[in-house]
Amino acid sequence: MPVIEATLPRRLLSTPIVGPLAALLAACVFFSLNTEQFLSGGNFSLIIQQVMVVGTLAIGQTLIILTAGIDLSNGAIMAFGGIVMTKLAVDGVLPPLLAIAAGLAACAVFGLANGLLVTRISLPPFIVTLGMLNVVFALTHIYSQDQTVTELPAALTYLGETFRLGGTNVTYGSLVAILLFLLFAYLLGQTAWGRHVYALGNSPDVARLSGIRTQRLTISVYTIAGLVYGIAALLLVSRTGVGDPQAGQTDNLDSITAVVLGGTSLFGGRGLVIGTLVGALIVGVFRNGLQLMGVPSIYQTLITGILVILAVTVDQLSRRRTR
Amino acid sequence: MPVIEATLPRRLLSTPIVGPLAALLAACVFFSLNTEQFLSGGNFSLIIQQVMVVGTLAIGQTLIILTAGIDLSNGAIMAFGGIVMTKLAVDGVLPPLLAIAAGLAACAVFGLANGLLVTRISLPPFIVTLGMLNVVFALTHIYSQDQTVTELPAALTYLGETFRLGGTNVTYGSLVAILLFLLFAYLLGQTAWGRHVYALGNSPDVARLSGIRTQRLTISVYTIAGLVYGIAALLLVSRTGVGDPQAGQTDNLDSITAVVLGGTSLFGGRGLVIGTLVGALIVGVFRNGLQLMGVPSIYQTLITGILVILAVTVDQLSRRRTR
Amino acid sequence: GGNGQDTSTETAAAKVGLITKTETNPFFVKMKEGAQKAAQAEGMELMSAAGKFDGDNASQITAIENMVAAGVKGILITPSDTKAIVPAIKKARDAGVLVIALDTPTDPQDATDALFATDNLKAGELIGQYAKAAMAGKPAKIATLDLAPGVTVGQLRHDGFLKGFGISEGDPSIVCSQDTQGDQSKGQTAMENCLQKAPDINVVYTINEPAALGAHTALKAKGREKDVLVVSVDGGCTGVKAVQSGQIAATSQQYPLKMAESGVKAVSAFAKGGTKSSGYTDTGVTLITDKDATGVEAEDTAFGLANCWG
Amino acid sequence: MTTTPVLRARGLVKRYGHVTALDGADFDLMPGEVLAVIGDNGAGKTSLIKALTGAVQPDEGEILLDGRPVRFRNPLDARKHGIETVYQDLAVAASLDIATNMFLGRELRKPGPLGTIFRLLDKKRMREESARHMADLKIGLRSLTQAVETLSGGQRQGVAVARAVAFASHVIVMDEPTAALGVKESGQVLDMIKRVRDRGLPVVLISHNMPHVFELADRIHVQRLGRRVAQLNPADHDMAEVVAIMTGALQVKQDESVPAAKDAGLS
Amino acid sequence: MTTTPVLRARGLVKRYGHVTALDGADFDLMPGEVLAVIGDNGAGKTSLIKALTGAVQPDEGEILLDGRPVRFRNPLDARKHGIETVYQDLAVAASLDIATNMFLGRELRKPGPLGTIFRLLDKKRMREESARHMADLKIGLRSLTQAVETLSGGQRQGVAVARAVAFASHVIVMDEPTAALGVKESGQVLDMIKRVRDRGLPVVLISHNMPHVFELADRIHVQRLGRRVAQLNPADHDMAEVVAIMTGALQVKQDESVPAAKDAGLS
Ligand SMILES: Nc1ncnc2c1ncn2[C@@H]1O[C@H](COP(=O)(O)OP(=O)(O)OP(=O)(O)O)[C@@H](O)[C@H]1O
Ligand SMILES: Nc1ncnc2c1ncn2[C@@H]1O[C@H](COP(=O)(O)OP(=O)(O)OP(=O)(O)O)[C@@H](O)[C@H]1O
Ligand SMILES: [Mg+2]
Ligand SMILES: [Mg+2]
Repeated sequence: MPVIEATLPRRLLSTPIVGPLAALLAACVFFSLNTEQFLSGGNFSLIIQQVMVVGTLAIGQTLIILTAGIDLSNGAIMAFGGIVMTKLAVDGVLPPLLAIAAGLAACAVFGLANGLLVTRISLPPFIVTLGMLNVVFALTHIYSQDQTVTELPAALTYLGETFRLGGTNVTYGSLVAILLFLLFAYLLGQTAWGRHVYALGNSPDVARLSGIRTQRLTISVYTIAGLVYGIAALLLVSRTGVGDPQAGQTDNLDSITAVVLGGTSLFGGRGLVIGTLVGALIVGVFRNGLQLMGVPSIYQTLITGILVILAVTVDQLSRRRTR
Repeated sequence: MPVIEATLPRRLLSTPIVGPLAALLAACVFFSLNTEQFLSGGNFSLIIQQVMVVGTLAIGQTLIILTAGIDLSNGAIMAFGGIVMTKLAVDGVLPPLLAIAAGLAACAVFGLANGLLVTRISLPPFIVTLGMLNVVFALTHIYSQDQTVTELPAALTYLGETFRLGGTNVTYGSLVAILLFLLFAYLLGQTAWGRHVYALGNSPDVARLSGIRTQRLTISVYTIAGLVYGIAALLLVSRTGVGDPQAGQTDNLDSITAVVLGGTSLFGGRGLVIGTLVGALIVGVFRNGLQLMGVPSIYQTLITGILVILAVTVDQLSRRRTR
Repeated sequence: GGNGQDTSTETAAAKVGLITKTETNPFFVKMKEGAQKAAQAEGMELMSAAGKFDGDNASQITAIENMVAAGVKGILITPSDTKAIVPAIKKARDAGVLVIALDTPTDPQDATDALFATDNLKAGELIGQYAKAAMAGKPAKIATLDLAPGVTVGQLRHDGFLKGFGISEGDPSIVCSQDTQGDQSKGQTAMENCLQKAPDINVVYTINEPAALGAHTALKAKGREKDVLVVSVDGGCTGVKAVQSGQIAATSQQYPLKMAESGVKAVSAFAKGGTKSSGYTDTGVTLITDKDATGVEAEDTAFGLANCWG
Repeated sequence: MTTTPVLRARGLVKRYGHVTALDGADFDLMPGEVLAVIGDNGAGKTSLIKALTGAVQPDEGEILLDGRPVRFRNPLDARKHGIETVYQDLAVAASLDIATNMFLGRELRKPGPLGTIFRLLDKKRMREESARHMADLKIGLRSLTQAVETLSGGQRQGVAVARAVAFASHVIVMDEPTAALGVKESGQVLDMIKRVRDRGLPVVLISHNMPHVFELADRIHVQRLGRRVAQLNPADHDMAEVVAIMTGALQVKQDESVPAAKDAGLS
Repeated sequence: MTTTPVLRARGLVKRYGHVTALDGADFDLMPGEVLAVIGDNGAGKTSLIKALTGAVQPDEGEILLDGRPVRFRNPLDARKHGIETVYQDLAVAASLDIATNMFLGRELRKPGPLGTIFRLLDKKRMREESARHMADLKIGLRSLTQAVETLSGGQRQGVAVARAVAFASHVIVMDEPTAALGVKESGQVLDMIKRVRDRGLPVVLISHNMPHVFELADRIHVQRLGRRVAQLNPADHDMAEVVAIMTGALQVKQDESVPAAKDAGLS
C-alpha cells in the first residue's frame, strides 16, 4: 500500500484547535453585535491584559495536563512568587532585578517540589498539588504577614507600561505572555522535549520503555511550570502594581478551564498550548462582553458555567463528526 | 497448578485501607498525648459531627471517582438542596417532609444532569462538574436571593438532635452518615452494581464489551451521588439549623481530599468507601486536634497541607513494600 | 488600561458601576439593591460586578477596566484589598471617571474621590466596649471567630474589638482564635473546637452574624447559650432578630443601603453637573442590643429592625 | 437454500473518519461449523466481528440472525442472543479478580430473599464455577482472587476464552484467541473450540496461525481490503494457496449466493 | 571457553509481592545467533527479558555484557549499549504518529545551529527515514502522520519491530513480535530477523509459535517456572520433544557451564 499523506482540509478539521477557535469567533461576533464598545482595538488590548495572568498560569497547567497530571497549586505559587519579589525589593534586601529573579526561583522550587513528590514517591498530582496549595497559601500569608506590598520600584511594574501598536496601547506584559505562548508552542511542537511530554502523557510505561527518562522529564515539566508561574507572578505584580498575598485563589480552576476550553485532554497526551491561549481568551471575552452588556455578576457566573459546558460540547460534537 | 487462596495476613496487608487507618491511629495517639481534651467520647462524637457533612459528600465523590470521574459540583449541589428544602418548608409551599423530598430530588436532578453530560456527549467529568459548579452556585443565590433561611420546622433539624450512647451524646445525623457508609460499602462490595462500577473505572471499553450498559451505569452513579449530596444537605441543615446559600464552597476539594486520603485511586477502579470514611476522619481529627493544641489557623492550613502529602506518601510507601 | 473612551451617545442613560467584594454576601446584595433603586430614581443605568471571594483583587481590577471601557461616569467600589486596588483606581480616575469607595476606605484614603463608609474599627470597638461593660469586671475568657487571613475588614473589626475591650493581641484572656470565612457552619465547627479546648469561654467575638449564629448553635449543644456573651458586627435583619431573641447579645449595625444611595446620587450629580463629591462621609454605625450595658450608647432591636438590611 | 446461516451479513460498511475499515463486507456462518476468518493486518477482520457483535454500529448493511434481521445496539444485545465474543486486546478488567471477570455483567446472586431483595452476590459460587471453567481449560493460576493485572498476557487471554466458552449458547466469536497463548494453552483452546463445535455451536475464529486454521476450520472466510474476497473449503486448498489468495497473489471466482462448502461443517 | 556470550545472566530472581516470576534464571546469548526463548504462559519469559534490558531491576543475580558485569537502571541504559527491545503489549505511544514513535527517545535534529541551539526537530528526515524502514518491512500504511491509535494491532506491532530493527547495534530482543501479525507480515518480520542475524547481530526471540522457532532459532532456551530448564539445539530435537520438555513432560540433563550448542549459531 502506498504511503499517502492525509489531505490538508481533513487534517485541519481534525486539529483540536478548530472547535475552540470557532467558539471564540462566535463569542466575538455575538458581543460585537450586542454592545457598542466591544469591537475596538482598545477593548481587545484590555481583554488580553485581563487574561494574560491566568493565561500564563495556564501555560504551565497545559504542560502538566499534557503529562496527564494536574496542578491545583499554581495560583498559590504565583501569589507566593509575587510576594517574594515585591517584598525583597521593597524591603531593600535585594536590588529589584535580583528580587524578581528570587521570586522566579521560589516558584520554580515549588514546581520542583511538586515534581519530586509526583515522581519519587509516585503520588497522584492532584493530591500533591492540593497539599502544596495549602502549604504555599499558608507560607504566603506567614511571610507577608498578610500585608499587601506597595510602592514598588519601577523595575517591578515595567511590564505594566504600554507601547502603541497600530493606534492601540498594548502592555509589555501582554507581549511577554504572547511570546511565552509562542515559545511553548515551539518547545512542545518542534523539540524532542515536547515529543517526550506527549509520549509521557500517552503512557508513562511506553515512554519509559522507549528510553525516555520519565522521572527526569516529569520533574523538568513541573519545574518549568513553576518558573512560568513565576513569570505570571511578575505579570500580575506589574499589572496591579502591588504584591498581593490574596492573589490567585481561584486561578487554579480558572487556568484548568482555559486549558480544557482550548481542547487539551485532561487524560494527557493530546492538546496544543495555542489552544490554551484561545481558551483563556474565550473566558476573557465572555467576562468582558457580559460586563459591557451590563449583565449582573451572578448571571455572569451562571452564563460562564453554561458556556464552559457548551463550548466543550460543541468541540466534542465537531470532533465526533470528523472521526 | 492448584488454585491456592492468598493467605490472610498478606491479603490484609495489600488491602488499601491499612495505610489510611494507620495514619488515623497515629494522629489520634499524637493528639491524645499532646492535648488533655482530645481523648474523650464527647470529643470523638464532636469530630464525627464535624466531618459527617463532608464525609457524606465524599461518599458520592467516591462513587464518581471509582468510575474514573471527579465531581467539583458536589458542595454547590448540596447548598442548593439545602436552600430548596428549607425555603419550601419555611415559605409553607410544601409540608416539611415533602420539602425535604423536593430538596433530595433537586440534588438528584443535578447529579443526573452531570451524568447525562458525561455520557451522552462524552465530556470529561472535570469540566462538566466545573461548569455545573458555576451554574448551581448561581442558581442557589438567585433562588435564595442570598438570604439565609431561618426558623426551620422541627422535621428539618431532627437529625441534629442527640441520643445518649455509652455516656456520650451522639446526633442522629452522625448515625445516618455512618449507616450511609455501611450501605455503600455493601452496594459496592456485595452487589453486581458495585462490581460494574469498579469495572467501569478500570476500563470503559472492557466494561462495555463485557455487556455492561456503561452509559446507564454512569448515569446511575452520578444520580445516586446527587441524591447522597441531598442527604448531605439535610445533615447540614439539621446541624446548622439554617438554610445557607453560602454553604459548601470548599467542600468539593475537601471531599476529594477525604477520598484520596482514604486510599481510593483518582484513576478509577480501585478503592473502598470505608477508606473514605477514614480519610474524612483524618481531616477532622487534625483540624480538631490542632485547634485543641491552640495552633493558629494559618499554621493549621500549613500543617494540613503537609499532612495530606505525608499521609498519601506513607500509604504509597507501605503499598510499595507489599508489592 | 483606560483606553476605552466614552463613546456613548447623549440619548443613552449615563452609567454607574458598582463593584462589591463578593456577589453573594447579603450585605453586598443589599448594597446592590439600594444602588439599583437609586439609579432608577436618577435615571441612570447600573452595572455591577464582584470579586469571586473576599480578597479577590484581580477580579475587581478587571471589573474597573471593563466598566471604564463601557463608558461609566462613576464607579462605586468596596475594595477587597485596600492597597492593591489603588493603581487600578488611579487609571480609572485618570480616564475621567469618578471613583467612590463604599464601606471600606482605600489605603491611602484619598486614592478615591470620596468615601461613604462605616468605620469598621469603630464597629468592633463598640461591641468590645459593650462586652467589657457587660462582663462587669468578671474575668473574661474570650474566643474570637475571625474572617480569613489578611482580609482588611476582618482585621479592623478584630482590632477594634480588642481595643474596645481594653486588651491587646496576645492577651491571656483570649483563649481561642479561629478563622471562619464568615460562614455559619465553619463558625459552628470553630466554636465547638474552642469549647472543647477551653470549656469555660464566656465571651465570643464573631466577625459577622452567620458566624455568631453558628457559635450559638455550638453553645446550645453544650447548654452554654445562656451564660456566654456573643457579640457581632453587621446588623443584617437576621442578625438583629437574633439579638432580639437573645442568641446574640449585641451587634454593630451598618447601613449598606445608605452607602449605595449616596454613592449613586454623587455619581449622578457628577454626570449632570460635573461636581465631584469628595472626602469622607460616615454612614454611621450603631450598637444594637436589648440588654443595655451601662455607659455604652446603644439602640434597641426595634430601631435595629427598622433600619436593618438583608 | 437448504440451510439458513446462523449469522449472515450483507454489504457491511464501516468508516473511521477517512479510513474505510469495512467496504461492503458479506459474512455467512453456517450451523455447527468452525469458520475461520483470515486476512492481512488491517483487512477489517476485527471491524467485521465488532459490527456483527454490537461493539460498533455499521454505517451500512444488514445483519441476519437465523434468517431474521437484527440490530445489536451494544454488546449486551448480542450476548442476550447467546453470542459470546473474545475481543482482541480488550478482554478483561485489570484490577478485578479472575472470578469477578468471569461473571462480569452476569453476576450470580444468592438464592432467596438475600439475592432478590438484598441483591447479595454469591461470591462463593462464582469462585467455584470459575475454578471449574478454568480447570476445564487447564490454565494454571495461583489464586482466583488474584487481580487480573498480575497475570501474564497468556493467562489473561485464558480467562477471557474460558468465559466465552462457559456462557455461549448460540455463537462464539474469537478474535485471535491464541495470539498470546503458549503452546500448551493454545492446544487447550483449540481442544475447547472442538468441544464447543461438537456441542453443535458454531464458532468464528479469527487467526493468523495457518496450522491452527487448517486444524480446525470447516470453512475459511478470506477478508481483504475491507470485504470478503473468498470462501474456501480447507480440504480443497493447501496452505500456500490460501495464503496466496489472502495476500491477493491469487484470485478466486467467488460463489456468492451459496456458501462454498455449506455442508462441510457437520462433523 | 572459546566464545564469550554477548549477554549472560546468572541466578536472576524477581519477585512481585508473593509471586516469584524469576527463580534463579540463567541466560546465555552467543554472538550472532538467534536464540529462541520458549515456555508456558507465566514461565517468566517476559520477566527475564525485562530484567535483561533494564525495564525491571532483578532482586538478585548478575548480568554480563560481553563478559563485563553491567547494571541497567533503565531501558535507556540498555539502549545506549545497543540493545533494542520490542516489549510485549507496550510498544508504542497511541496518540503520536508513526514517524514520531519510530524516533521516540532519539529524535533527529536539524543540522547546524537550528538543531544545536534551537533544538529544532528534523521532522522531514524522520518521516523519510521512517518511511524507508517501514517499507523494508513492507507494512502497508496509509499515512506516516497517522496516529498509531488508528492502526490495527498488527500494524502497530509492525511499527515497533521496524523501530527495533532500525536502531539495534548490539542485541535485538523481541517479546512475541509476531503474535498479532498476519501471515504476510509475520513472514516479513522473520525475514527481517534473518537479515539482522546475517549482519552478525544476535537476536533473542520469545515466541509461542513452534514453526517460527524451528525456522529461525540457532538455539532454544526453555524457560519453566521462573528458571531455565534446558538449552536445546533445534537440529537435535523435533517439535514434539521440545514441547514436551517445555511443558515438563520430559526432563533433560542440563549442561550448565557450556551452552549446549554454542557453535551452532554461526551461519
Ligand atoms: N477506532 C478506529 N479509528 C480509526 N481507524 C480504525 C479504527 N479501528 C480500525 N481502524 C482502521 O480500520 C482498518 C481495519 O482495522 P481492523 O482492526 O478491523 O483490522 P484487522 O483485520 O482486525 O487487523 P489485525 O489483523 O491487525 O487485527 C485499519 O486500517 C485500521 O487502521
Ligand atoms: N507486575 C507484576 N505484578 C505481579 N505479578 C507479575 C507481574 N508481572 C508478572 N507477574 C507474574 O510473574 C509470572 C511470570 O510472568 P511473565 O509475564 O514473565 O510470564 P511470560 O513467560 O512472559 O508469560 P506469557 O507467555 O503469557 O507472556 C506470572 O505468574 C505473572 O503472574
Ligand atoms: Mg484485528
Ligand atoms: Mg510474556
